[in-house]
Amino acid sequence: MTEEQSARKEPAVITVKPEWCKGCGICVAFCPKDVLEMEGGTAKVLRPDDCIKCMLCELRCPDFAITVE
Amino acid sequence: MTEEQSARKEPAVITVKPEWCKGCGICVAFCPKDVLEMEGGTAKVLRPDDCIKCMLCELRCPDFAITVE
Amino acid sequence: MENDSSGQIRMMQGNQACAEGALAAGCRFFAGYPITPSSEIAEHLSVALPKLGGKFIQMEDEIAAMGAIIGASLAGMKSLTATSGPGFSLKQENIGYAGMAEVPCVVINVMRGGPSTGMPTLPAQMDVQQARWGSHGDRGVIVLVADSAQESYEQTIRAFNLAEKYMTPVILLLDEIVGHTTEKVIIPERSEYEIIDRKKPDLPPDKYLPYRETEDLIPVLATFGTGYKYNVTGLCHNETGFPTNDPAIIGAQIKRLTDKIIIHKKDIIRNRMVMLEDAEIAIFAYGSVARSARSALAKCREAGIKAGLFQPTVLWPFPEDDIREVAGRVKGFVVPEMNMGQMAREVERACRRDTPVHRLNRVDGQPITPGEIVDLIKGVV
Amino acid sequence: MENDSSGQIRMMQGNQACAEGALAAGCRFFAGYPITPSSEIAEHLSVALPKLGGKFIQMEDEIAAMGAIIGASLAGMKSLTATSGPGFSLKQENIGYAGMAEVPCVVINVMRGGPSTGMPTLPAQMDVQQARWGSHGDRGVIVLVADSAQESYEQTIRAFNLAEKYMTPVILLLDEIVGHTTEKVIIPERSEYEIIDRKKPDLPPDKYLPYRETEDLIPVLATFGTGYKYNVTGLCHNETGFPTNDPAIIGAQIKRLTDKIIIHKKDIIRNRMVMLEDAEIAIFAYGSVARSARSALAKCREAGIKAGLFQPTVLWPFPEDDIREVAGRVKGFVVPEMNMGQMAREVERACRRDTPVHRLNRVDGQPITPGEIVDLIKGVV
Amino acid sequence: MFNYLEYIRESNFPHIWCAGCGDGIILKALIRAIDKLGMSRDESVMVSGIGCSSRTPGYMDINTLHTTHGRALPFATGVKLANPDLKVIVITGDGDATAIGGNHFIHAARRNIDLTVLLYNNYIYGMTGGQCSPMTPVGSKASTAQHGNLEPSFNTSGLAIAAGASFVARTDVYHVQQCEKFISKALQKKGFSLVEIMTPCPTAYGRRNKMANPVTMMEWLKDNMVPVAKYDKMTDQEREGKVSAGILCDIDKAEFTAEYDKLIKKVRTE
Amino acid sequence: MFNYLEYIRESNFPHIWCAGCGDGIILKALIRAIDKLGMSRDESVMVSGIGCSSRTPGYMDINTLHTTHGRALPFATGVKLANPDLKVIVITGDGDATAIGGNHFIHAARRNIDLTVLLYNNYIYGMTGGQCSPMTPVGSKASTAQHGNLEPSFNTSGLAIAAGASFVARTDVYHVQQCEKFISKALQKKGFSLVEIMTPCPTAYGRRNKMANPVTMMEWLKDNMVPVAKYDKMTDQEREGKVSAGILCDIDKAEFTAEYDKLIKKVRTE
Amino acid sequence: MERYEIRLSGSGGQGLILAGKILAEAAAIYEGLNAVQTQSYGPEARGGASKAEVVISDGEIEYPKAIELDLLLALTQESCLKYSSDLKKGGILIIDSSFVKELPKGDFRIYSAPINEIAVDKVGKAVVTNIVALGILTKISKVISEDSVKKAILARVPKGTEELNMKAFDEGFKAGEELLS
Amino acid sequence: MERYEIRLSGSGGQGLILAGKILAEAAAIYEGLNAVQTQSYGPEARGGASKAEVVISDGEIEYPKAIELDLLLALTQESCLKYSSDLKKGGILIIDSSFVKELPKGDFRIYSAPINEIAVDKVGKAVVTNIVALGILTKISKVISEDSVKKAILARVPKGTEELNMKAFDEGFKAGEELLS
Ligand SMILES: Cc1ncc(C[n+]2csc(CCOP(=O)(O)OP(=O)(O)O)c2C)c(N)n1
Ligand SMILES: Cc1ncc(C[n+]2csc(CCOP(=O)(O)OP(=O)(O)O)c2C)c(N)n1
Ligand code: SF4
Ligand code: SF4
Ligand code: SF4
Ligand code: SF4
Ligand code: SF4
Ligand code: SF4
Ligand SMILES: [Mg+2]
Ligand SMILES: [Mg+2]
Repeated sequence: MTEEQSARKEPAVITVKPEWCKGCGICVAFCPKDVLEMEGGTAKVLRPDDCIKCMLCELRCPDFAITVE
Repeated sequence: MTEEQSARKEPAVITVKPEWCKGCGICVAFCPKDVLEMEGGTAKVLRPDDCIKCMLCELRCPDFAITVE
Repeated sequence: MENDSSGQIRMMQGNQACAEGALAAGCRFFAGYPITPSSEIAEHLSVALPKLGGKFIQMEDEIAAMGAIIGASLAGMKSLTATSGPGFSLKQENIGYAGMAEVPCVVINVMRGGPSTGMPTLPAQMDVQQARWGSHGDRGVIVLVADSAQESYEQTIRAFNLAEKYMTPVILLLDEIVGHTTEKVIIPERSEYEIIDRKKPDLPPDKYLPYRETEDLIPVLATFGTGYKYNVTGLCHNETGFPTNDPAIIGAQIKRLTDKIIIHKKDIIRNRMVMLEDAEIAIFAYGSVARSARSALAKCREAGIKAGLFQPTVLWPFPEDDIREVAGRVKGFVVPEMNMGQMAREVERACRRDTPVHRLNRVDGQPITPGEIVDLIKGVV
Repeated sequence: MENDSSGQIRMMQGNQACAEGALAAGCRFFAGYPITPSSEIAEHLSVALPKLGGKFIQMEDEIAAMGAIIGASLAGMKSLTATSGPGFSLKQENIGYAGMAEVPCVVINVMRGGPSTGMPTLPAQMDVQQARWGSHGDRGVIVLVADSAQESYEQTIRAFNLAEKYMTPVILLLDEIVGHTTEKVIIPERSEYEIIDRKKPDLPPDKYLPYRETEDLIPVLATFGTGYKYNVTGLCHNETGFPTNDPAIIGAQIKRLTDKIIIHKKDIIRNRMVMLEDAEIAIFAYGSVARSARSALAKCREAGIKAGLFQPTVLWPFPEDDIREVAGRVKGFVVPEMNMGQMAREVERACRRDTPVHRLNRVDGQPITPGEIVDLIKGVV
Repeated sequence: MFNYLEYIRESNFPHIWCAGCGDGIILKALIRAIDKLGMSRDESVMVSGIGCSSRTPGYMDINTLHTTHGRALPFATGVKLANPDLKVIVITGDGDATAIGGNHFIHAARRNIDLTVLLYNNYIYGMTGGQCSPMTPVGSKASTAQHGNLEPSFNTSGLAIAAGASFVARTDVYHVQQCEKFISKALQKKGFSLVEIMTPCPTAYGRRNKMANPVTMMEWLKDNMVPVAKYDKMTDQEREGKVSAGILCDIDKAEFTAEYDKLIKKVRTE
Repeated sequence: MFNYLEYIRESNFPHIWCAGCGDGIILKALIRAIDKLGMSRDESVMVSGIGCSSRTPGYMDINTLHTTHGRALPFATGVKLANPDLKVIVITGDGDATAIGGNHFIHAARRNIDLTVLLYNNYIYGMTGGQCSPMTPVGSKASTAQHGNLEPSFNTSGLAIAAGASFVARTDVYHVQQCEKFISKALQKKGFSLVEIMTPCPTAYGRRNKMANPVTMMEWLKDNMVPVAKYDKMTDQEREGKVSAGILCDIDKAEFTAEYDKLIKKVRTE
Repeated sequence: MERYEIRLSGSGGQGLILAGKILAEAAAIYEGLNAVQTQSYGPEARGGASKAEVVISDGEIEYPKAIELDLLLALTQESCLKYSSDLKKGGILIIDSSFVKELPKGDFRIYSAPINEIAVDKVGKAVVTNIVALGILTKISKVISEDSVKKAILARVPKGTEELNMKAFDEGFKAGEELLS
Repeated sequence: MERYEIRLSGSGGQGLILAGKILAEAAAIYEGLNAVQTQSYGPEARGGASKAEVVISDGEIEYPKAIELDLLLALTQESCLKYSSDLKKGGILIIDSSFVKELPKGDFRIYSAPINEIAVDKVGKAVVTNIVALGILTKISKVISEDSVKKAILARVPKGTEELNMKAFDEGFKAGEELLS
């Protein structure tokens, strides 16, 4: 199902709220496209263009810290 | 099983302890041979000769009040 | 919902009178767990409540019953539970919760005798200190006591009123004699007694702060489902109801829980003073023992002994100012109790001087007779 | 089993010291339910007990834990449970059972702050009255308190000794500061402390009466499995242990439960009196507050104020005779407590005269500092 | 004639149970089972909670521990764990075991600790005068359900199995030989074993439910207890008002005190 | 992007849960389910006990009631019975629900009262620092089981079914869409509904059990949660260490508050 | 009227608690007096012995339990022997002559009638023994009017049994008259 | 020695509680002094901030918590700002220069070293930051001997890591020497 969503063409806007991100690494580990990476204890968006908007990072972030638009 | 026991020939000695008998009537109601009856609030042994020593009266008396020998 | 039997004379047990009083006070929820000698309160309400559209539930234990009445109270129903010693012990944690979260509700404890299972069917007054101190942590506590079926009816109404007014659990103690004695109750007309209902927030939801410190120190908790979404917790919390560890806020909150009772103690405390004006010896007695004391009083006066009776109908907050005042006038106190002297301690403390306090203690499950009290007084004077 | 670390100096939390003290006292059974700030006692014993052939069990709740230690004690093992406020409330019914059935066991309550869930990680002394009155019904109660890791170790041993000697549950109170502060404990040599074991019946099974009234009022309960078959119950019972409703027997039994503590109070009560001989003002303080009081004392003396310290290490039975004696000599008491004045009430009561009792109460989860005490004393003298 | 006198505390007799109360029948079945197994009473402990049923231990000449309402199992757990050589029998009522004591019941079963539990199910709180219990059938009358009970009841034996018990059986006092047999089997099981025994309470249940006469209650048992094999084959409609009797579960698995002893061995040799 | 801000009490954020704690993932799934169902938050109440999981309600802008440890269900029962129009959601942990709260859990299920229970199962007492819970697997380490846990754990969902629940499902926070779906289904069920949600506690459970890293814990869920249909076909050996996920029970039966309302109607017209 | 203390005693199931309640209601509701009624709840209450106490007065009734009985009704031998020592000097003892064979010693007025027999033979139902006893007691004690007791009975007994109970009361009352005459 | 109060602060996971325990044991067990160690248990303890306090004295230590710090170790900016106000006049503040950029104002002696860097670069493991800090602190505070602290470290650290920890301590001690020189 998540694969189909990749059909959407608008570029993803991925935002990490550093005050809330606790750096658990979950978003990074399970992003199917390796869009994210940990840096200095918080998630960083490194390759936004690869994002397929599967939303899994947002869904699984325990800290309400990452959003994908 | 209880029927077989009737083979025994010695006559039954059935004793009711009146201080303990509370007169519930259970022994009377379920004696297969109608040996017992209620009288003045306690069980009485009326027809000991009919007793087949099935022991059910003794087993079911809640008050440790009736014995069959 | 009006009580349609007002003015009627009825014969009731103290327990039944509690149930009827609760209905008159507007109680529409009861959760309990059966226990002698309080079960008649539950039994009576199990029949009566559904007829008034109210709810009765027998919970799996006393802890659950106490939890359920707190939940029901927050959902807007005046709520009651009733129990006896062992169940009262079990309820203590959640009684403390109701105190901390400031949820009004009434707990009736019909005291039996003895620690543990003790004497389930015999009278005693051994839980009067537990009613004050049974739950961990510090807070103010309101405890009423009744001496007859009539007073059981009236004190139950008062318990609900105080609970709603001060946003707190209120405890009503009966002893087994009061709970199980059937006697005349004159159902008062509705105009003869007050019914206090819970304050409603006077601010819109976005401005509402449930635990805001007000002048009277009493919070205003909205009913769930009325558009006010707030948090209720047993943790120390700030005015929004959310937990905090800020010492200033915590300190103020805990202190307020005591102060909100203390600053209103004049409104809460009620004593019956009988022939105390000229008394040389004061009997301090409550619950069914006060009945014996009243008989004893008459006999003493006949014998020319100037005895008087100080009968608190509110045990906690303890009427210490009033006791101190009396202590200044009498030669001594006599404190008959069906326990080892639990309230006598408080009388001693309140005196703040060397006024002798003579105890009369019965713990054998038998009532204290008027004669015993008279004998003690004669021995003392 | 000997403690092989005697004479050693070790750094321990108060909680750990309790666990080690329990092992030294011969405790071989622990049942508990985790709760902050007491959990380290359980955690420590969960590792240590099986190594000594003892048993640790985490029960489904505090009620069950209390029940389990009573069962284990009757089966012959010295038994302990540990908890904190909310769990202490839940244990009350079964603590009362242990009192009624006279089963020795030890209950440690590491006090947290606030009623209900309150302040789980902050210190307070708000359960000191609950420790006395928390369970329904009347009986004598022994409650110890500790002010340091060293004292936690020693008082745990003493708690077991008193429990076995007087056949009663004994409560040991720590506050969170004591429970969680790591400091030096000098493990005493085995010869330096006494270990009291339960008396064994000196009559054969057919003559044995577990609750026979003896001169010292203390029953002799045989261990299950040793050939004495008797009945244990929480109902009022006669000397065989079987329930009865006979007023004379019940009355004597209930009274004995109080008297067996009271007649031995000299043996039980222990106070630390510091510089009280010439004192004009007496500080009454216990637990971690007593530490601050000792610091304050030094500062007062430096400032020329004749202050002394009355530090009870047994809160109940309350050392009222000793207080009364001191009250006759000083100009006033200062009672700093991390509650709203719970033991100050007892000091007032014990005085039996108008000796002023000045309270210093902190309920914000913060310790009382020596400076605050000094300031209060300065304001008073 | 079986000589019960040797096993009872005769001075406490006659017992306090009402005329026709089934509790005495169970006590006798237990005594016979103990006798036939040759169990040592010095090394056995009977533990009970509070209720009419829980007064059972007081009548037996054995180590007896009458605890607080609902808490027999924790006390028994303490006894057993402290001295696993003791045989521990727990007597409890439907209210004691499944209302206030429900949590201890499922936890003792979960641990599979070696206790033999006799649950006297009389559908009611007898001792306190006839309030509903979690086993009172829907529609039955009770002093707190005078309009008829609304709450579904537990299948307590099923609950015990779901929680982890190793032996579970249901029987009744009319079928008194079966009752003795199941008690005997339970006593022999190493692990948590439960015998749920249907027993009449004419006073507090019968009176309100048209069975005031003890004999009527016994007849109810006679007519409505159905062997489990038969019950399993019945339709829902046929099952209406019937109760299955038989051994419902009998499996072998690790027992708690034995596992604990292994742990002790392990850590002591480490 | 889903706008959670509308549903939360933002001033209480960041929340107190540890990095990688799964509890926040559940909170979000619940918010989405509530949003999609268009539930009125004014007419909904969230009730919880004590534990990390039980801190959930404090973060949501809804009527919230954070009660005492283990007692959420009785409080919720009171709320629901007093006003059956309120939708009542109960948040509880494995310790809260099945240790101290076990009795309320089976009784609420027995009554089949209309409550939706989300049980956060992290195999441990998180809040108090990692002691065993009744759901800690045998052999796992915990601060009170440093030699390895001896006690068998509950099959809690199975217990709820045996007690009388009408909807029971098990899921986990890795399978976050399934989690949301089951919550949504439970919210729509009239009766006692339970969703047991496996959620990582890296701090108190992971650290002691070689899964200190939150990602490792999520991977464990990914690898070991097995759809129930598949699980049912597995051998005991294959099941070792696996946990079944799916809807385990979904039946319709009389709901308690509805029955009570019928009773009121009946007695008022009598 | 001064404090008047009555104890009704016999065995469980004889309906003495109900009789006590009726007596108390007759006094308090229909007679305008004060009345308190107590009973025992202990284990003894379910077994053989049963007792109910009623204290009646026109003043406040402070102490609710009987201290010195003015009247004792004893339907069994056991209860008669157990309780008669609480009877005050000159008090009234009413016994069922079929069951109480051994009379207690003491300074009191004894009235003896076959109460149970009257219920069975004259009224036709043993269950109304308690009401027959009330009839006798009403007549003999004279503390409450016949009329009030009857009203109280009618307010308490199950619908459809009114007539039966009235007959029982009347038979008892008649027996009382005979005893007094 | 008079009462000496130390607070070790930083973020969770930096091992400051352990460092506090070591310090206390060094003082109490190996130095024959008294020492008490406390820490916070509240929700803050699991999140970012972490602190451990040690009070050392040759007399009895009555009040166990720090009132006026003699020494504050701050490994993060947050902890430095939060706690420095508790430092007494002339007290010692040791900071990790890589993380603490904004220096608090006040009358105290500040010692600044790249503590974490030393652990990573010179010892090779970030986990020993706490031990490096102990080395610096020992040298600068001079309240406990080098030897005692080392013994206490060895008694506490996991088997197999002794060498690593000794190296960490030494590197810290050396850094302390440089700061003092
Ligand atoms: C804490 C507590 N709550 C309530 C009671 C009152 N109580 C005593 S026995 C009982 C119920 C007994 O029912 P059950 O277990 O079914 O036993 P039965 O009498 O029917 O054999 C209750 C509610 C009590 N003793 N203690
Ligand atoms: C009566 C009582 N006992 C014990 C505690 C301590 N306590 C708080 S939370 C908790 C366990 C929480 O475990 P769980 O329910 O699994 O929640 P988690 O923190 O794992 O989410 C305990 C034992 C308490 N608060 N109250
Ligand atoms: S939505 Fe998130 S998880 Fe999915 S591809 Fe984009 S960044 Fe990765
Ligand atoms: S999942 Fe959330 S908290 Fe975790 S690293 Fe990513 S953004 Fe941060
Ligand atoms: S043994 Fe008893 S039941 Fe059987 S026949 Fe004889 S008298 Fe009847
Ligand atoms: S069964 Fe026992 S108690 Fe009942 S009538 Fe027969 S002998 Fe008497
Ligand atoms: S009340 Fe019921 S259970 Fe109790 S003794 Fe009587 S018949 Fe048996
Ligand atoms: S301790 Fe465990 S359950 Fe609690 S917040 Fe941390 S990770 Fe979550
Ligand atoms: Mg029952
Ligand atoms: Mg958990």
